[in-house]
Amino acid sequence: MLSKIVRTVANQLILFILIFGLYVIAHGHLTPGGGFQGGAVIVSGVVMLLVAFSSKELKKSLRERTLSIMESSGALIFIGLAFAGIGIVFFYNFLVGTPIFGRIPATGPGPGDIWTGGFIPLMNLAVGLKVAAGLSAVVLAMALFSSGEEIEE
Amino acid sequence: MMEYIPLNFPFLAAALLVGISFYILIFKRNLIKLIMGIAILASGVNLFLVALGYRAGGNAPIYTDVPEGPMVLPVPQALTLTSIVINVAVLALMLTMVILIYRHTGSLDSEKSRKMKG
Amino acid sequence: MRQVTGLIVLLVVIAFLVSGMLLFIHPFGYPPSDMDDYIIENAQEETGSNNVVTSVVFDYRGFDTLGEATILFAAVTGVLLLLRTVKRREESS
Amino acid sequence: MIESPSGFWGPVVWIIAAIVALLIAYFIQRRGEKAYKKGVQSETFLMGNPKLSEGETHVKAHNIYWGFFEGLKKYYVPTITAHTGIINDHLIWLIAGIAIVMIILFVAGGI
Amino acid sequence: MAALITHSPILIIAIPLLAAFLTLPIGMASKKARNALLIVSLAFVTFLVIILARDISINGIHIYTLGATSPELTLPGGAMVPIRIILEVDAMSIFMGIIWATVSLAAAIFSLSHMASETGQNRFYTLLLLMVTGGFGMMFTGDLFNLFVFLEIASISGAALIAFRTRFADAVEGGFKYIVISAVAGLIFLFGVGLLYAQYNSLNIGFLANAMQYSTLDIIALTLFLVALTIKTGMVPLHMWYPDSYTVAPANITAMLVITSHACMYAVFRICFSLYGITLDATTVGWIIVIIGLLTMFVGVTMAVFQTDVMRFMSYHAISQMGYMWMGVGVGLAVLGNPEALATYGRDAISGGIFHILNHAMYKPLLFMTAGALFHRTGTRDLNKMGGLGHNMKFTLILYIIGTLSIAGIPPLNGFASKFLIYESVYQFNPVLAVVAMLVSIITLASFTKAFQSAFTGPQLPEYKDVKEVPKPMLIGMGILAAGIIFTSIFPGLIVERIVNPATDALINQAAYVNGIMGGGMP
Repeated sequence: MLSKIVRTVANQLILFILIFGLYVIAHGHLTPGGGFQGGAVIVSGVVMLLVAFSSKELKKSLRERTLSIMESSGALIFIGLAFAGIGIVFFYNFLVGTPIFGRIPATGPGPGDIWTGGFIPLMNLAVGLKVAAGLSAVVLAMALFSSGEEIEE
Repeated sequence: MMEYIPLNFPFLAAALLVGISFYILIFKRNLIKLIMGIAILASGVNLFLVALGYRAGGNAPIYTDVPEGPMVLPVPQALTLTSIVINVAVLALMLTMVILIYRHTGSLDSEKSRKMKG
Repeated sequence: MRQVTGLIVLLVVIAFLVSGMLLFIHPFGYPPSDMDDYIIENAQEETGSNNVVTSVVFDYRGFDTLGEATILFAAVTGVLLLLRTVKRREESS
Repeated sequence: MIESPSGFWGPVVWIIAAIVALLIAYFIQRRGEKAYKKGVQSETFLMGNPKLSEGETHVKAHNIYWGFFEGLKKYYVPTITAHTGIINDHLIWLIAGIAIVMIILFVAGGI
Repeated sequence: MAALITHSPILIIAIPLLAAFLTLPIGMASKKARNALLIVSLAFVTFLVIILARDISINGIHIYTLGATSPELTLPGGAMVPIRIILEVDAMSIFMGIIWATVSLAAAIFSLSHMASETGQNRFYTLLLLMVTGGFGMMFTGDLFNLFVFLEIASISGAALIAFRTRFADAVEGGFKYIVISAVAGLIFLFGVGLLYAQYNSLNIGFLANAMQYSTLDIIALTLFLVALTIKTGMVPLHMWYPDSYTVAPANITAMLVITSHACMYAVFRICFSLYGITLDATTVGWIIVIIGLLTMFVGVTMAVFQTDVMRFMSYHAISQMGYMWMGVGVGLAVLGNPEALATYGRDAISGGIFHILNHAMYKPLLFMTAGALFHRTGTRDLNKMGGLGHNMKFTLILYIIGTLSIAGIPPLNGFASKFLIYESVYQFNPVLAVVAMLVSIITLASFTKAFQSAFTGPQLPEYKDVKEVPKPMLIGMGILAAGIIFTSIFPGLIVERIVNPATDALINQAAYVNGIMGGGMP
């Protein structure tokens, strides 16, 4: 556990890191970025919390069981979206042309439109959830293990 | 358009990174250094992949407010992204195992921490 | 002995790789691009996404991404599996 | 039935042959000594020495084929020393393999 | 049913994946439901593999384009390049698929009671299912980068499973060696993929085979592929990590790891025959494979005689048996450019090598599982400490004898049938090779006799007086494989005719593989 200044700053900063991560995830189909990158940004916030507070402290609010379930559900959403197109072909982009995320942008350079991309934004969200939960579970588990704490099954 | 580069410097750099990592893999006995060597090998391969897709004077392949001009190839970038994530996963697992090896044997040296031979 | 052998094979491999990179590969910045040109031209229509890299990652090569997510899942599962607690292990064995 | 360039293989013939051989063996065994005494003849007899306990009569794994290893010492000692079990050595072999195969392929390809 | 067959390539890969993602949430709720999910999903996959195999034997190569508007659409919109990832399942792929489905089902049933006393079972089964996915992906994919991805899935889950018994220091060491070798081999493989992509701007095996010129960069890439994949199969002299890793894993995982190494072997065949094919300098590569195969055979078996750890002993035998396959297929590869020799003995040599894969994939997992059964009851892997176990473990004894006779090539068991094909055809290529192969077979029998003598025979040791027979699920798992061995022994002609020869022809016939993607664009 570090000094009070560090902890206070970390408390304030985590919000911005989370928002930035979510922005990167949500705009993955328009700007550089995507699920993996945004998830990694969020995990960097978790690592910051881990440094500022101790792993023991963090364990109270961030349980590994929850993280595991979050990760599994992210993976399930991803593979479920892939399965949803199996009426035609596995991984068929079935949302293009429908009201949800279905608009097709004009060919060539142009301003982005958030309601485009078919299932890509949804997959970005699923992957972001998965990466954030999974990598934070890894970091947390390593910190807990090296400090001799018990890790949940 | 950029000038033509006579030597393929990025490819050369990738090959040299691979060479450096091979040097580490052969000569460094410390397990953490070994893992660093694998990370450098991964960087070399990733640099090679991403350099394959560069087109002289190209823009990033994102249509949102892109200036006029050719675009660099998107597929190598996607491959690099995949490869980076794979390497993160592998490194996490390797580091975990090194932690456990250190717990069991009290040594990070690849010769002293080995139990099996022959 | 080990040092000398190691150095020799290292130099041979580096020599092959460097010569391959210098002499035989396409000039940097001018790659062959049949597949990628098709993707750059058609990505907006087919996937509706402005970011071509994302459309490659999640649509054209989406199966690779599923595999990649699976690898991450496997690694996380593996790490949590290997770092099971010492206490509970002793009880069972 | 498998056909090969210079022969064939059918397991059924072999199974029939094995059954015939077993029957012959059974008949020979039936013609044997009927006055076999269980208590006396199944005892371990070791040159008149006192009887060993049960665990000691079992030949341990590392004693089997001892002569084979003694005779082939010239082959076994360097081979076993080469299996160091150090991860770096495995990787040296990997990189050496790349070097050797590359040289062979380039020499054979005439480049 | 037609839709099921159309989608079966992807379902075979995706169903274990879905089950793996579901294992953790379900396993937290109920153990029984988790075990049922495991077995049901694997059994369903086996069913799908069988119906797909039937379809392939009737209709030929099965193509599945992921994400296109129809599964057969490989070249969309007038493009001359395949854009998307394509799964291409031919007779050789489905041959490997049948093996993998059977062995993984048997291993899963075996692990139900073998693992019953361990902690962390939810994650164990998750990783087991992921490994199944990785193996199927490697076998079915027609895309080089996708092959790399699935190779990594199989390696990572395999490494974590090898190190599963973290209470032993050597288990973690074996897992670490496996993951380091896999990571380095995977990255070298990826470098080779990059070299091919740089020249032809594609990742599809069929397209690359069509455009292949065997330039200097192609030769470098070929070297990287060969070495990276052969180290994963444990070819001498790149085998030294192999016994270390395979020894310490739980026996059911070792049984599955054997098949993942066969999958890497399959990838080598795919690269040599289908990717490089006619442009390949087949004689040189064939001879390299033959000579290293010979070395693999001999060093593997002589090292095995020396071992006293039962799992390590069997790992060295696994290495040694791989030599037969390399030799058979290597002889076929060496005469690939010579149609006359190929027809006389080359095709039979390849058939022998491939048939030996099938046999090895049945008896080696069976033997590893019997070793696991011994470990389950005695708690040790050291043959010096065992003895007299045949008195109490009668079924294990019988299964062990079946496996031993099969691996040593004693007629009429199936090991002999494939070795017979190899001897006969290799003898016509070069008699020395066949003689060494027979010698290795003799030493194999001798060393298995040693293990049999020290583990099962002899008087009952006092410390193992109340050892019991292993539980039923373990016996069922082993029994599936033993039944396969007996079936193959009695009907070798049927198996060779229906399964092995189509696989051989699929390997040799590069044009058919390319046509599957390019629709008749073969030069």
